[in-house]
Amino acid sequence: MAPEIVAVAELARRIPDGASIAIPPDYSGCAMAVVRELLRRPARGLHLVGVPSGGFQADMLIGAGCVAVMEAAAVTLGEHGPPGRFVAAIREGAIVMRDATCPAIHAGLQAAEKGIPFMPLRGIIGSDLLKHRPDWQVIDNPMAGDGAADPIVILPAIRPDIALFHARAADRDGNVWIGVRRELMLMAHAARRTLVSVERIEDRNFLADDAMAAGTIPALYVEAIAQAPNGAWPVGLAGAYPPDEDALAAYAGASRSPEGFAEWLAGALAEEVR
Amino acid sequence: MAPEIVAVAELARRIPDGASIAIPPDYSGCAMAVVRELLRRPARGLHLVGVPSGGFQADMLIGAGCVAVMEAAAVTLGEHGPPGRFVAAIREGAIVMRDATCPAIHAGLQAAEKGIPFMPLRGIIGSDLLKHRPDWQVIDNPMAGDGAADPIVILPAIRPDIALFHARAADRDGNVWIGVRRELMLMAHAARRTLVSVERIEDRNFLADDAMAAGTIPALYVEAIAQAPNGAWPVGLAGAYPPDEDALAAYAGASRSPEGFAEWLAGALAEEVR
Amino acid sequence: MSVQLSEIIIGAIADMLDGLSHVAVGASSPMPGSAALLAQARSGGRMRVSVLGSEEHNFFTDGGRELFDCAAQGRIDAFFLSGGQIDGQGNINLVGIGEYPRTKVRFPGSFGSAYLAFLIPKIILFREEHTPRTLVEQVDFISAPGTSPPGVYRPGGPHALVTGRAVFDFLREERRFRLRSVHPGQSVPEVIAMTGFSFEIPDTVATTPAPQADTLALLRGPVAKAVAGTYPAFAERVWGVRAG
Amino acid sequence: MSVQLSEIIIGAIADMLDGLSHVAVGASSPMPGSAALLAQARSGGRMRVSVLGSEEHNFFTDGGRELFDCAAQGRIDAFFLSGGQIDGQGNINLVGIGEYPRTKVRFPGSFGSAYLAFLIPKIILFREEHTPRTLVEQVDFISAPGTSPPGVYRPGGPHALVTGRAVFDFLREERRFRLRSVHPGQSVPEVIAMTGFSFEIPDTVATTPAPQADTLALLRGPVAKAVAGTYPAFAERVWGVRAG
Repeated sequence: MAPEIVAVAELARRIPDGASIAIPPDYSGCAMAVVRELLRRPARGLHLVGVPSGGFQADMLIGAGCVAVMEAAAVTLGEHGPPGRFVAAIREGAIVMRDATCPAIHAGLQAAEKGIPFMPLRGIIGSDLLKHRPDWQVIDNPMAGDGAADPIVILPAIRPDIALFHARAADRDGNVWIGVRRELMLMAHAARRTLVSVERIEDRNFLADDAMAAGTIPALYVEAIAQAPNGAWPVGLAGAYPPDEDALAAYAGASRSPEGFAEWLAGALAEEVR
Repeated sequence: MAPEIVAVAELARRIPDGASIAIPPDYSGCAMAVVRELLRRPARGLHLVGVPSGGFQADMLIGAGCVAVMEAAAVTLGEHGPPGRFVAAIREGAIVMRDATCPAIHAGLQAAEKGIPFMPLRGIIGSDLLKHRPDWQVIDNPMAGDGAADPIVILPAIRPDIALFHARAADRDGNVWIGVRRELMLMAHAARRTLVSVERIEDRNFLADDAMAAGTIPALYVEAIAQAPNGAWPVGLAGAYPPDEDALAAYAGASRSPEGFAEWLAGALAEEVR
Repeated sequence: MSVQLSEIIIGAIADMLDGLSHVAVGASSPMPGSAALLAQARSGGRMRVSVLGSEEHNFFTDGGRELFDCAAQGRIDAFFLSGGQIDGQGNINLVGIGEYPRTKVRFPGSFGSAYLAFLIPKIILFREEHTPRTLVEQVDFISAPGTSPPGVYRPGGPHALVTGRAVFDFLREERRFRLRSVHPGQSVPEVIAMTGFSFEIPDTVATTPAPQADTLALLRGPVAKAVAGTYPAFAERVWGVRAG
Repeated sequence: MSVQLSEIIIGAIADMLDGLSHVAVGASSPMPGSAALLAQARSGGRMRVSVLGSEEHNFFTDGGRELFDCAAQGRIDAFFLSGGQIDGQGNINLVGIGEYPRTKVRFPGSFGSAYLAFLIPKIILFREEHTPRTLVEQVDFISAPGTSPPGVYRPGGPHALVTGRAVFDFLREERRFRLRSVHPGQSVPEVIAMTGFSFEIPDTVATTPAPQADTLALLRGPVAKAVAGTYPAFAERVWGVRAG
């Protein structure tokens, strides 16, 4: 069954409150138009998994009270300074933060991709991250030679309910081209359901084209696609359009106070309706 | 440091006797011209790792006495019937066969790619493969809930000395385009050294091209490249030229007796010199 | 044109696939492949069929591991396995006959069987040759076991065995086969004689039915054409059809 | 044009990188990035520099995980880490100040530090702000520990700490820093006063040297241009150079 082509609002409707959602960092293809629909609803109780970090979309969703749990190696607005709503939510204890390290997020998703319950990973031992992640364990490497102890961390599989991202193009069969952004493919493999917004839908089949196929997520993994031109605005989409630095700076400034955020949110939702 | 561009014979010289070598199956890009140089030497004591199976090149190398250990999920000449030299070597105990299953080979390489000592994998328990692979273990899943026993296989990392394959093209900076043949990328990541023959070297940079980059192994992983037009003959190269079924049938027939193989080998090496 | 045995077998397999979302087939399995393409045609596009090694019906872009990862994710509903030997407990042997490792007869190897037989819900065992040589009491080497003890993670396993003579259901609880039907021209005693393992025999054993007229039309029309794209020699032999 | 402090710092870092095969840098690290590009220019093309997030100097094609896998494979020789706090045992804190999780001050998070600090042989800690606020006796949260007990797999770890005032070597055995040099205009007592942790002070402490004339020419010429491609604001501020 080919993925359904739906409206942006419908893509957002398919994300139930309480869902765990894998989202990419700002540079990798963020479904910002869909996120605005989640802000409008507003969604509640989401468990965001930053792959491996959260950016503007995470801060916005946190600000609008959509997020119960944030799992990521970092939450950052990059050059634009502290993510105000995230920082406030941490200070107020309004969200549960599950701090991780980038490769642990990737490894957990890879475990889900392979259908294995856990993945071993080097490093991490002695980091306070481990103290605060009761779901991470240290075991003795069963394959260590000559009985020497070799402690190693094992991480549980991360199987998000939903992978949500924005890509340059889908084809008529629902295959999605992501180029070198393989973390999006990992997300699609690991998640139960994958919802994608795209700049455009092309009337061809990417898998029939040698060069395109290499950077394509097969339709098999994709539940629904919405066409959303400029759908990654304001964070930008590599190879298509740059970040809108003015809009990002405006958001970052607004995020530093509840009032500023409320005003930004009202404006953002009003704009979308136009 | 960019990969060196060398002759086919030099690529073969860089493979020392006794090396473990990851090789692709017949349909994925086999460096047959390099293999003929190994037959000519002849190489000795090689440990071949079929990713995940061995085909014509494996049978040829076994026939010429180059192989000490064959690790693979299968050795097959496909439609062309039994691999004569492999079957004879098994019967005579001339090689050590380390039987595996396809996903175990991939998982072992992924463990090497991630620098972890082992990878868990579902399935396999109760297969006789496990009896004959003392390097594979069954442990209790440390993350099983409510103390329920959950046995799971763990496989040691497979880190080959060398990954050897043939691809459509390299660029002037030594990046190698493999398209959807991602197992070649996994081999290059997992192996200590990667040696590649290619149909052609293009005067551009694949990483600068969005579509090409997605299917490209960065030069970082590649030690040396040899230009070898038609270098996958006779097994063929997807997207470039088909298998030479006559030559394959002739080999398969010859492989079924020592005399037949010796005659085939003499002919193959003589041809190469022309 | 009278109904051919191949068509009956293809129809029997296709009936097992109706309603599934994703069926995967090995490249060198023309009858299972034809059955999958037939079931797909009957599904009105709702079924996805992946033919490994085919250019046209291969949707994978993450290398050799993707089929296996995809199976572990629960995204493949049915797959086909064969065996140099298949025994009465549903164990299959793809390695060799005689004492391992220096087997007298060596088969290619276990491929993905030791994994896929655990993870794909509906494993259909297919072996055209139905003799005491292929269907044995006990395999010499277990590539993939038919069943697993409780506690072993195993969402999948054998569902049926289809041969050139008959169709068996696999009973996971009882760890044995039950004869479902014999193909036209075969008798139950003949099947018993040609089977090296014992199996359950119900009071009445049907004859494997010929496909319905509409299915047959579909099979000989668009499906045969699709089959020719992936299995040209087979399509030409059975239907005289060449890839268009 | 007189030598700028930035150039001295860049030169000091570049000296630590000479002879390496592959140096990786985060996208938001203009001084370490400039140092890596300078060392690359001096290497005559033998050094590879990966700048994460850069289009031009990013050689990865396997998604977000590749940097980490590549490090674990032993293919990255040096990397830079910073910290909201860095303590005298080489621990870094990228998470926050105050009691976790409801820290008074929250930094973005640990990113890859808890991993890369273990696996990359030469970790250079870089923090321009050198005050008792950033260089502390003990970090409030250990994102990555400076050292590990014997038996913990750890081919990598901190090698040096470079700040806006000084260069320290990290002594892994002693688990502490040793002052190597102070930048022009800084004194040892001043550095002691501005450092929240105790450290080893050798009998003579050099002044961090200005780059040699040929290095400086390289830095202000082709390297500045390359820097401008990845760190435009920085290149313009330090050298008035715009990306070509």
